[in-house]
Amino acid sequence: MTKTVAKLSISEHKRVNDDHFILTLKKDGVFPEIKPGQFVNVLVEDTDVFLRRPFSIHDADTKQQSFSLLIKAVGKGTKSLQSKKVGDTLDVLFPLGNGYSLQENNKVLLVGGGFGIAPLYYLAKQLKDKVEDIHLLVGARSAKHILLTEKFDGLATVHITTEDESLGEKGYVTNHSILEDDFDKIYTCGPHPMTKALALYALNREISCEVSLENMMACGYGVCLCCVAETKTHENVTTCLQGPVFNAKELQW
Amino acid sequence: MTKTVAKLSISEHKRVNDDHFILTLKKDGVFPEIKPGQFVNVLVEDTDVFLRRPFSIHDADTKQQSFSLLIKAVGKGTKSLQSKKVGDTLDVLFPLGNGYSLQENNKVLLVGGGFGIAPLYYLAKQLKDKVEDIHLLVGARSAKHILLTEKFDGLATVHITTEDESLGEKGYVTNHSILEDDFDKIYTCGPHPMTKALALYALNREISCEVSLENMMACGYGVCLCCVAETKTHENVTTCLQGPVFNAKELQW
Amino acid sequence: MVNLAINLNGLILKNPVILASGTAGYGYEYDDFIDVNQLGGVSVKGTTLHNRAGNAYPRMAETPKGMLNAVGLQNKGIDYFIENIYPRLQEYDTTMILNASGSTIDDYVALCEKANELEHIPAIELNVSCPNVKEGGMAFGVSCAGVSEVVKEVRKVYHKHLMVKLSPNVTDIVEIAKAAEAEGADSLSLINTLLGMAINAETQRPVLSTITGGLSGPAIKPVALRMVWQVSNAVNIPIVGMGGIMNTTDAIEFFLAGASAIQIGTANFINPQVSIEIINGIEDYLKKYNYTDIQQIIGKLKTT
Amino acid sequence: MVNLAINLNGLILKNPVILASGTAGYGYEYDDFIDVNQLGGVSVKGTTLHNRAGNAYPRMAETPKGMLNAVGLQNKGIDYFIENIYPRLQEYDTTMILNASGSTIDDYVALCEKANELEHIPAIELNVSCPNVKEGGMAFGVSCAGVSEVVKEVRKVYHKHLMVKLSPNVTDIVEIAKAAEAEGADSLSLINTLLGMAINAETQRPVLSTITGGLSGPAIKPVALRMVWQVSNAVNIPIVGMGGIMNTTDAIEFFLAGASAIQIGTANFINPQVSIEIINGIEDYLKKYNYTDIQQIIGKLKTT
Ligand SMILES: Cc1cc2nc3c(=O)[nH]c(=O)nc-3n(C[C@H](O)[C@H](O)[C@H](O)COP(=O)(O)OP(=O)(O)OC[C@H]3O[C@@H](n4cnc5c(N)ncnc54)[C@H](O)[C@@H]3O)c2cc1C
Ligand SMILES: Cc1cc2nc3c(=O)[nH]c(=O)nc-3n(C[C@H](O)[C@H](O)[C@H](O)COP(=O)(O)OP(=O)(O)OC[C@H]3O[C@@H](n4cnc5c(N)ncnc54)[C@H](O)[C@@H]3O)c2cc1C
Ligand SMILES: Cc1cc2nc3c(=O)[nH]c(=O)nc-3n(C[C@H](O)[C@H](O)[C@H](O)COP(=O)(O)O)c2cc1C
Ligand SMILES: Cc1cc2nc3c(=O)[nH]c(=O)nc-3n(C[C@H](O)[C@H](O)[C@H](O)COP(=O)(O)O)c2cc1C
Ligand code: FES
Ligand code: FES
Repeated sequence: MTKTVAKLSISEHKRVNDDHFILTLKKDGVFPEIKPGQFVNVLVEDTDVFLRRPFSIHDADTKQQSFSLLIKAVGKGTKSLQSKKVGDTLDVLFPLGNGYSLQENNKVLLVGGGFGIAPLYYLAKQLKDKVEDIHLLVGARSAKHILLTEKFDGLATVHITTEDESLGEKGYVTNHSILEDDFDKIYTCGPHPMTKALALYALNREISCEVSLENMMACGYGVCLCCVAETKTHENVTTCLQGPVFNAKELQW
Repeated sequence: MTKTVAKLSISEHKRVNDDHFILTLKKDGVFPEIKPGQFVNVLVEDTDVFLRRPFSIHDADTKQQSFSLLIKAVGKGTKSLQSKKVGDTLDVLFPLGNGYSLQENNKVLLVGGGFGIAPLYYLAKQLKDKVEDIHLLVGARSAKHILLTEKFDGLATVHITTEDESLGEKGYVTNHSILEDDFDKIYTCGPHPMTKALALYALNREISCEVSLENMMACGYGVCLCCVAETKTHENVTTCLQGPVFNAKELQW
Repeated sequence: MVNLAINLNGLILKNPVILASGTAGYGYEYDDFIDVNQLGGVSVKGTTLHNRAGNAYPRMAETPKGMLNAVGLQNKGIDYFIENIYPRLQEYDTTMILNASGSTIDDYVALCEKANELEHIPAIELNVSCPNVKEGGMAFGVSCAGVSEVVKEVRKVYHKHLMVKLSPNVTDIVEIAKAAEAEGADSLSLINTLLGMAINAETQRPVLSTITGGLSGPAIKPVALRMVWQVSNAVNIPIVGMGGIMNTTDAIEFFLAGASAIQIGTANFINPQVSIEIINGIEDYLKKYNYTDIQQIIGKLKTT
Repeated sequence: MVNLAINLNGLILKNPVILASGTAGYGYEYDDFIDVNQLGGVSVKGTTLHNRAGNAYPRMAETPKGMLNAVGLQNKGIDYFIENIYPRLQEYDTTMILNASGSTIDDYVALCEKANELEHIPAIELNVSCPNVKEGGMAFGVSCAGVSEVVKEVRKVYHKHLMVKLSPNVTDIVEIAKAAEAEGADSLSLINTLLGMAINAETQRPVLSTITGGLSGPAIKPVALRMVWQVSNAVNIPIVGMGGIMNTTDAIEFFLAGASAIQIGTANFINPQVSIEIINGIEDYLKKYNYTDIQQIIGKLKTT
């Protein structure tokens, strides 16, 4: 897994809703192998942004030599990226991190919260041939915050929760009835409270569970030690190099 | 002379040559009176620029509610301005400084070096009705560095020096034969060595001479005291508020 | 309604936003841009006993998100100030603060004695921290003994609000702050500029005529916040925080860290209306989080 | 041809560009991005006598043109280093420097004794300036007495190149530098991070788990340049300059100010290839101005 830093041109810029968008980036020349769960670190050339900004790889296409990012405009850097145009170039460090493991399984559950759904699409595509029965569970405040579930048609059975019951079951992903099913594995990505609840649920049920973390990063390639997570053995491990995907049972929750 | 800070839209962006361009800015609503020799202070929203950048007013049109700047791309800020497009807006502080005095005279000489020609165009236009005989003297390394003299057709008799004799007389503006004429007044703007030589020449010949300085500025409106010039009486005066135009005999050269 | 007024150990400000000395001029330079009377206060240009021409040009260098200055306390002296500038200041309805500098204790004392007579100026900001002139007070400001001595002597002759402005160029700002408090300072303002330098790699020369100068602007905000936090946890007099405040969010950070009022310096050069925008922004912040008084957020950083 | 090699008081560097400790990892993390063997040197992650887990997350805050870190010297201790990391470092043809930290004099001494045996590591960078852990050495680094004591004791057991890394969080860095020189330091590196703080105005909490942290990046360059200039005018041992170097121009400024070599820290996070770009840029600069040796610009700032 060789990392590179490259200037990539934006080949597509797709609006998802007011504050979510998908950027597709193309790379000429050698194109590295990309695993689901890996991420990129993007340089944002804007007055008030200094460090790079990390984003999960949402999809990748080796033939097209391209990959895409699903981004939520939350602050200075992401808003600046939102205003980029097709043809603009971005300086990107990639692919970073370890990625999810891709075992053969009977029935797995993918759980995404917020932009945590980003890596799950590429993951579902890569699991397709290996897993019999893939389920996707996503939750949000209300129907209009549920993103991109239609992309999973033919890939996974989609389950939804909304806090206001405007779509799917009422409540949080952690209360959804699908969790009563027996899964061989859970893959998850999202805000800390959600991943934590799921990790504890999985540990409790003794289901193998891989969690992708979104810790704040400075370098993205393992040298600054800013992005650490604590393991069960009270060691601090880098989420950018040793993660972002961890086996839930290895971490201190 | 009320100063304002306003967001102005770029109504024209004209390339002069590889590194010179003219931006025309339009202001809606109240349009202040602008005197030749006054300048503006422009906010450049770029990663590596912090302070505003000052530019002389090259031309102004009260009816059109617009004015223009002649800018040389020398560094970060000016290069960023060069890449702006018609329709983009700039945050501008203006009009700043005192400006040249506009007396009636028989024969005056305007001398510009480098982008020091910028304020002389608007000056020539404003002097047109007041002065019988206006001469413009400009100098540069070679013919291709002589800018915009055609704009002065019908306003002033143009005299040129080039160091390589590719246009006009050979040498520097300070050697040009036109300086042997009798002038009632000299107006000048340009790099320090040139304005200094001219000021000394004028003082020597007892010709009234107004010099516009290009000192480095932080605020542009007289509060930081960073832009000072030294007077004959060893006082430090602000070039942004008490200048940028000074009577040559008041300064310490 | 939200209360923005601040009682700074007896000095009443209509709101906690003050223009910082050396970036405020005498206030009236801002008349074109803002209604100066809406400000909490104005700390006027650093004033000395005698006329000072200041340092030679160039006095300024741009740095990453900051600037260096080497003005060197250019001003015409306190007598000129009293005769020619003070009368104009009386027309304003905002708290005018005289920023006072000296090179000897006697100078400070003589200056402050005169300032004590100025009815419309209820406070001085004692600048013991100017890094740009040999006699700028930084010699006093970087040791406890120096600060103690100046504050003690000035306190004897100055009977109104005495704000002492601290230098960040020290190993331990807390001990300096305590020394000023012990000698009777009514409040502390911090930080003055960090000593820095800029070089032009093409000419191979320093950018400033004085080689080194004072660093201000957003670049220094993390250092300023840290010092405000440290000092506010160690003294009982109010603190006026500054250093790189560019917008409302920055201002709120200083209040949370323990500043009872703030000063806006370099940000004025980028936007001469920013002080008023910040006053409005503070009000909006307080409303948004359902506070009724600015006092409710001062020093309220949650650390547990 | 231009000579970029530097003799740093006996320590030979193939060029004057070193990756700064805490941003370099152990060098090999850069294999994907650059040819590490082209570097002048690598100052590896701060190492202590015993294993240290470091501070709790969050450890990082972005600031205007800079960042705060509060890593807290996370490392597995010198023995782990010798057994598991050192063997890999031997494969590189660049100058490997061990950044050494401690909380007591005994720790420093024990650590440096072990380091003395490492054939492929010709130098240690004695970190007496880490602001992020109570026992990070900054307690030593901010007083002359503290620095003298550590350097003196370490000097007894460490017989190779001893570089002492100075803290900028002091009133007078010159006196600290002189103390280190007097006790036998072979070179000085400066600056470590400035103590700073960041607050989240929405959560009203500090951004860092440790409240305060170390400020690095372009924001601190003016302070770093000033200190390098001051120290280089006061000592006779070579200086390794750092603090906010992002590009060739910044590097040249440090050489002019008196640094014989430089370290690249935070800039690596923005561009992991920047060190090599700077090495090439220095060569281009020297050629452009017709120099034949990097030595010809070191300390050559024109001030008259
Ligand atoms: C491994 C990884 C993968 C990620 N994948 C995605 C993705 O696929 N799509 C996506 O939209 N975002 C993703 N993020 C989060 C994304 O990096 C941040 O939203 C982004 O950096 C914010 O930048 P900004 O300049 O817009 O926000 P800022 O203006 O810097 O900050 C806005 C707010 O967001 C908070 N914030 C900033 N960075 C983070 C962070 N890393 N974690 C939590 N809060 C943060 C700040 O504290 C602040 O409150 C990922 C983060 C990591 C570490
Ligand atoms: C009153 C006034 C009027 C001006 N009028 C014009 C004008 O009409 N047209 C025009 O093109 N320029 C004009 N200038 C100069 C212009 O402001 C600078 O060229 C500009 O600020 C450079 O910005 P930058 O970010 O591109 O350069 P930077 O990247 O900041 O610097 C590039 C180089 O230019 C030097 N430099 C920067 N500012 C100045 C300055 N003010 N004087 C001298 N050297 C400087 C720097 O030291 C550096 O070597 C004027 C300046 C003043 C003070
Ligand atoms: C150009 C300039 C001149 C200054 N002059 C003074 C002064 O005369 N007296 C003083 O106490 N502080 C002076 N300062 C320091 C500021 O008041 C303030 O302490 C410092 O700039 C930090 O705040 P800022 O980052 O908001 O600018 C000056 C600052 C600048 C930029
Ligand atoms: C994340 C991080 C970790 C650091 N860890 C160390 C360390 O372990 N030992 C040390 O001496 N300096 C450490 N430093 C300080 C740097 O080596 C350097 O002195 C400082 O960052 C200034 O240089 P810069 O602005 O180029 O980053 C660290 C800096 C950063 C940003
Ligand atoms: S972000 Fe630097 S080690 Fe993970
Ligand atoms: S630029 Fe500030 S006083 Fe002239």
